[in-house]
Amino acid sequence: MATETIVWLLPLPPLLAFFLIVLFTNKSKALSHSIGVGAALLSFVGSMVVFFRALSVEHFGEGEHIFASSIPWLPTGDTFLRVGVQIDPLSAVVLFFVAWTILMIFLYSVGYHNFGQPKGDHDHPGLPPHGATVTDAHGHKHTVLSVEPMYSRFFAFLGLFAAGMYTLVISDNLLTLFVGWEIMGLCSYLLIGFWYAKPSARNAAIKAFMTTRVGDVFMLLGLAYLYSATGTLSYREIFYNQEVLHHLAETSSHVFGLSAAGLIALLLFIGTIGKSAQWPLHIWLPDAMEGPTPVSAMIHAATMVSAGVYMVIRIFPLLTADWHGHDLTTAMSVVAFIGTFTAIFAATIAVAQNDIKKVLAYSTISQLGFMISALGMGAYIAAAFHLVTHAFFKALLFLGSGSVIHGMEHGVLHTGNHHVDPQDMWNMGGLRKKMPITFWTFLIGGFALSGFPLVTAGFWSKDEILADAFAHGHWAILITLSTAALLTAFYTMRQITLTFLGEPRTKEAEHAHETPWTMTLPLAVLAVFALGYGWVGIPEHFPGLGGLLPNWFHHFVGATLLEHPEAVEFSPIPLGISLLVALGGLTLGWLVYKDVKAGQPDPLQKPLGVLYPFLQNKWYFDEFYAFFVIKPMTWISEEFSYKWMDRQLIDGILHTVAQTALWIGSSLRNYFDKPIINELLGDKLGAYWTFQPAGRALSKAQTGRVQSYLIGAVAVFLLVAAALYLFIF
Amino acid sequence: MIDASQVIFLLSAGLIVVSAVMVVSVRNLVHAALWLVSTLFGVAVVYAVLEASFLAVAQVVVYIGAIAIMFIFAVMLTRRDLLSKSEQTNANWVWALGLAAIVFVALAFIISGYGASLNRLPAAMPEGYDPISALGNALVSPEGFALPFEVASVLLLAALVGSVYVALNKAKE
Amino acid sequence: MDFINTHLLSTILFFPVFAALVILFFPKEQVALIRWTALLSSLVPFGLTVWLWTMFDPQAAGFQFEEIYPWYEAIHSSFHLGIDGLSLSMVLLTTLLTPLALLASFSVQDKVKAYMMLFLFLETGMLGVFLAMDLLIFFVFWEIGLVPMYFLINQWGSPKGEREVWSPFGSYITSARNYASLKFMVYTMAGSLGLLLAVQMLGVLFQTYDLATLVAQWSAFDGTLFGMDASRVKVIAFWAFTIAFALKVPVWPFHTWLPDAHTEAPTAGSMILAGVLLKLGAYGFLRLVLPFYPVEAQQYAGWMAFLATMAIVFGAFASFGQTDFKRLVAYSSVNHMGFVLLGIAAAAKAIGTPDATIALNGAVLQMFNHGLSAAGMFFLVGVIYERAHTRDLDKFGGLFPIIPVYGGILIFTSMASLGLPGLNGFVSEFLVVRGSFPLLPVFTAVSMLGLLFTGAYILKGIRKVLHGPLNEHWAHGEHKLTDINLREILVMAPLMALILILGIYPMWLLDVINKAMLLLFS
Amino acid sequence: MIPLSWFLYLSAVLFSIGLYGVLARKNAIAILLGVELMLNAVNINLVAFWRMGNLALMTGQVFAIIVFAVAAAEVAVGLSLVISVYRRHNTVIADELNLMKW
Repeated sequence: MATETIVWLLPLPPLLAFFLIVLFTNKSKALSHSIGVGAALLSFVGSMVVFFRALSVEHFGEGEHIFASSIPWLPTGDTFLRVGVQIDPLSAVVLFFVAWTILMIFLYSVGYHNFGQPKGDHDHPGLPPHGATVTDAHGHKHTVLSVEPMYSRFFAFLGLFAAGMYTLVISDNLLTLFVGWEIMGLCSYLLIGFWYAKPSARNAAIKAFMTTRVGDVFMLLGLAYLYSATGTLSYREIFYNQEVLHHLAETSSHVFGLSAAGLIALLLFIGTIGKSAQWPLHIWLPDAMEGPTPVSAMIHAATMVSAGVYMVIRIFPLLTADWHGHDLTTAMSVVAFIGTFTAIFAATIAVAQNDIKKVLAYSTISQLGFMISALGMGAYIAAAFHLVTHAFFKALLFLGSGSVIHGMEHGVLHTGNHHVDPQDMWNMGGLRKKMPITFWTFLIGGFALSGFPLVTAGFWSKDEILADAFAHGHWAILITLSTAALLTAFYTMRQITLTFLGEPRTKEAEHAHETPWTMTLPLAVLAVFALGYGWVGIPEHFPGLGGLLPNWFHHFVGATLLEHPEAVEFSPIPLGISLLVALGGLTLGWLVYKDVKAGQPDPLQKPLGVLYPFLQNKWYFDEFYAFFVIKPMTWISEEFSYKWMDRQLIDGILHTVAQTALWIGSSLRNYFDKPIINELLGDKLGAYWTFQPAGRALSKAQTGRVQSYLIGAVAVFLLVAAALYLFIF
Repeated sequence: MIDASQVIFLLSAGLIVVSAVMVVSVRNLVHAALWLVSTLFGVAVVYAVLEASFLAVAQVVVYIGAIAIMFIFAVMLTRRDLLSKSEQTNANWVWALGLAAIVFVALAFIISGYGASLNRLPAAMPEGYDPISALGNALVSPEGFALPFEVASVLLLAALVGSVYVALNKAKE
Repeated sequence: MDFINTHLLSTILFFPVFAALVILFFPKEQVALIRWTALLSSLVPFGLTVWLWTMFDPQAAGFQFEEIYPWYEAIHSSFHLGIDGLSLSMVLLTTLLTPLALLASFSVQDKVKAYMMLFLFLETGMLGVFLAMDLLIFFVFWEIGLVPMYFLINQWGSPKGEREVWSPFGSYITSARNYASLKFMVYTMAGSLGLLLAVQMLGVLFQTYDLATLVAQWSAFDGTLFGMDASRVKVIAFWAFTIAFALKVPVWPFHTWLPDAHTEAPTAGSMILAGVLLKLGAYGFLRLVLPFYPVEAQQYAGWMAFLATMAIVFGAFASFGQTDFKRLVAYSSVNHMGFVLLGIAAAAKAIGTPDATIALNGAVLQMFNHGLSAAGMFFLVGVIYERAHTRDLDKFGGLFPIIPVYGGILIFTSMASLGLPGLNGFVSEFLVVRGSFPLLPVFTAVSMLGLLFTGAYILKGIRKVLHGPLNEHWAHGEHKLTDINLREILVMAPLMALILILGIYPMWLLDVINKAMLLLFS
Repeated sequence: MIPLSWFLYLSAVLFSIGLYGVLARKNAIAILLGVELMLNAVNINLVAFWRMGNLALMTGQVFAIIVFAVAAAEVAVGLSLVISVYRRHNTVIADELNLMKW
């Protein structure tokens, strides 16, 4: 099959799986997950074929050396808007990690939703399963995990989500990228609100959708601007066309002194702020943890939030259109500022979270901030590299945390104490013995996130960002990101220590249990990538290791850009910083939390003082938005627009007109019609004196007999005929 | 000079007029209906005189055979009045007589007004001309009167259904 | 066959009336017979329209399948029918929605015969507007559609509703369906007054009502009239036309009849009202205002865009502020039709340019798309109203497990209404935004606020009905809700299929629209 | 050979007699009898004009036949009405059926 055909077909299996499951197989759990996983596998195989074919093409990414194909989609006057698919080096590497993580998440979901377990005793659709009571051979009753009541639906949604992500990756233009982007938005809404009967999940779903939609409408505006300025939305025709870019950079947008290119890039970037949960639109992502864990992994690591960064990487030529390699342009500074601030801001919040998934959520926000920051400084390769490695190790961490929670739920069902929150890290401890596979893989993921030197992928990618910041002299960014990296290592170690090390702090943790193979296998596979993927991007001048392996990632992805970016010169200073913050943070985390006993408060609480509740409450951003955005908007909707403007102002004017007319009418009636016309002219003159007597007299003619009428008729006829004869003919 | 056909015509005209007068004047309705039969027979003779043979036969078969008989049946079904020997004309009969007379005078006046042109005599039938087949063709050919003919048949059907419906004895009432 | 070939448009136009007359002779107890006759006979115009579609040549300029009969020769009006890509797509929408609305009306129990007959008359009224090529005929059909709709709302509207009529002189409570039907009637009639005057002026001036001739002569006209300069007269006539159509669209601030009428109308009435009747106004803009008054439209494009933006933004806000499900959907129509007008305003600003063509494509496609999704939404509201006898969002909650199929369909249709890419609404909204952004950047940017709130109210609807803890009231006993039944699914299925098809491959429709726009406005 | 005017006078006489019957008779059936007479008068005219005019034009005869059909229909409906009325009101006297009286 031609590679282009395969590329076209990539989103199809999961999409078909969605329709098949929704329409036909939703009653059968086994059939549904077979279709779902099978579809993911098909797309995975296709993606791998495409990826390895891409590797075998020489000078892949330069000029026409890509896989591309397009069709006309929308007629626009005399021209067509064409849409199509394209695989260039950037989309190839993204496709690679997307395919892997999606497949792993599909597989993981089978175990996570307790396939094969009995139906729950009191489970309802829309609520997480509560467990089922079974009687074993000896007559003892056990409470075990029960299967998710909406199991099939979950796979349908995952399928649609995967279809959206594949669409986004293979697009050759921003419009279909936006299509995939929004389909994922819908799926994230559906999946976060998967347990929709929980008010918290329901609200989180709406929050996610609406917050990202804020970004999306700006992005749509950006698309419209870009399209009207260039007449196309295709990557090739805009981002790989110096003339167009130059023209856009020269044109003023009349807004804040930005060039057209800068404004478009910023408008599109606002879409990313929403989608990748950057400050100030980050608020949805932590709440999105209400969804089942595979969803969190899917949305927060592998696909959706990555899509935001992917888009900025795509529009990088536009963002940097009027950049000459030295001082950052306004647009770039904005991007860099948002990214850097988000990185540190989210890291501080993560330090004070107790929920195992919330820590990861803030960590994701923070890591995405790293990438955005890198893009803002012009570090294209570093951002792309971190995007890929992060996707692997963050998916691993999320799935690992899901495994932990699953194990804890086992313990909760065993003790029957449902007040114990299986997600609270303070209820855990000592799980390394109970769940060894989960522990080791989580450890790998955590170390990758912290940037543990040399062996983990996270080290290489994060180091590259810091090196870029150093090389171009962005000191503020360098310091901030280093601090954020230190915090990252610290809270990661805090999480690992609290969860896995030490002694169990609750009975539930003692009875936790390792999860089935469908869950641990994905962990193991992702762990391999979390370690190994860094090796494809080792800088050439790195002492000792540099040059052993070629810096494949840099060469391959670098070919995506028109001007291949230069690798930054090696310097020991950022490397030293990297080592220091990673190892320092990890050590610190271990030291602070290694001896935490059950019931003991967070050791940080005392030294941080009032700062601790401030961090724990996420800098009070939710409250800020509730008061300054949601409340006024609700007021405008309910009171101003509807009650005041429509009901009172507009309808009031109408009713006033109507009542005035009524008043005029009733006055005429009461003071003219009734006394003069009706009574005087009508009743007296007309009716009483004239018509009534006449009527009475004439009524005698109404005999009711047919023949007398007939006689009258014949007589009149004769008269008329005679008259006609006499006077006319 | 009076030829044979004129004799026949005058005889039948006399029959028609006398019977018609009897139809509208006798008290017994059965008799009136029988006088109608006689009138219609006279008319059939007139048709024959006019060489409209099909109509003459149809007049006998349809009018006398069906319609007049139907009248007799109806008269017998409403028997109470059949037995009544009271006055059979209403209070306005003088007016009616006057009007009928005026109508006759007016018609006669109009007819006489045409004068000599009405003294025209019938032309002889052309050789080989068959008025019955001509009538048949006229009734069924699309250039002729097929559509009115069909409409008339629909009318008959409607009348049939309608009269059955109207006369139906609704047991529940 | 020959007859149908040469009289295709009049057959489509008058078949519903013919069917209504047949139904007139059915005994009124034979409810099933009446329903099925109405449904099957409304499928005939649909089938003929599909046939028409296959024979239609989008490349050809001018009108096709023209039919012309003498009608009112004394004032030079003739019964002139014709079709181009614009009217064809609207006719398709009308003939598609009417059978669905009739199928949706199978649950109507009261005065079925009159209901079905009115509905078929309504179809002819709407089709007449789209097919008329004579200004007077256009006006006649424009008014005809009003009467059946009035009775549908007044007689078959929700019987219990009450409406507070507020004015500075005091307020009182009245029957909601009377209020709504009267408001609908009076509003439209008020707009028609100016329209009628302007139409008469044109007819008297040029001794013809033929659209094509009038367009040519009127734009060339520059004498004096009524002692006024031609340009002045044109401005006045422009506003007469614009207000009449703006009332029907409806454009802020003339929109307040819409939530009342939509809310009180019977389900199928709302479907047609939102699906087709609103399009009459937008169609009037495209067929009459832009060709007749290109200069004036350009001059006042900013104002039109302002009103459109207000409709988009405040429609969305007001929709979000509702607790009545149907009213929420009704306000969403204001919001969506605002995009149609925004596209038209943008096109008016720079008629003939590629941007304008894109905006017009978007506007027409949005008309079609809104017809599908709004009809679907109203129907779904009707489905749940028939079961629960309430539309109060606060009384629902967590119904998804009880009515899963309904829930899925509701989410799907809501997403179409929200403009989710991959479904139809997105394509048209994108085209409108794309077309109007370069011409009216500020208004387009502000209208994005409306787009944002579109999401808010759609999600509010889903949240209040389907999600959240289950309201046990609906789960057991006599109030137990039943899931959507087969007939209702059959109503939704064609709509959903078209929503999906138009979202993924809009070319088949957009191509016809695009060519029509190019031929009309360049 | 009979001139046209004879038929016309005969028809006029018959028509007038029929008219008198319709106007004067009390019994509804008798009224219908009068109507029959009038119809026959008309038919005589039609046939006579056919005979005196162009023989190839069959309009006169065809008309007469259609009058036959109309007469049959009229009698059928009329008599059924009479019977129906008789059942309800137990009378066929036209004067007594004056429900329409003011």
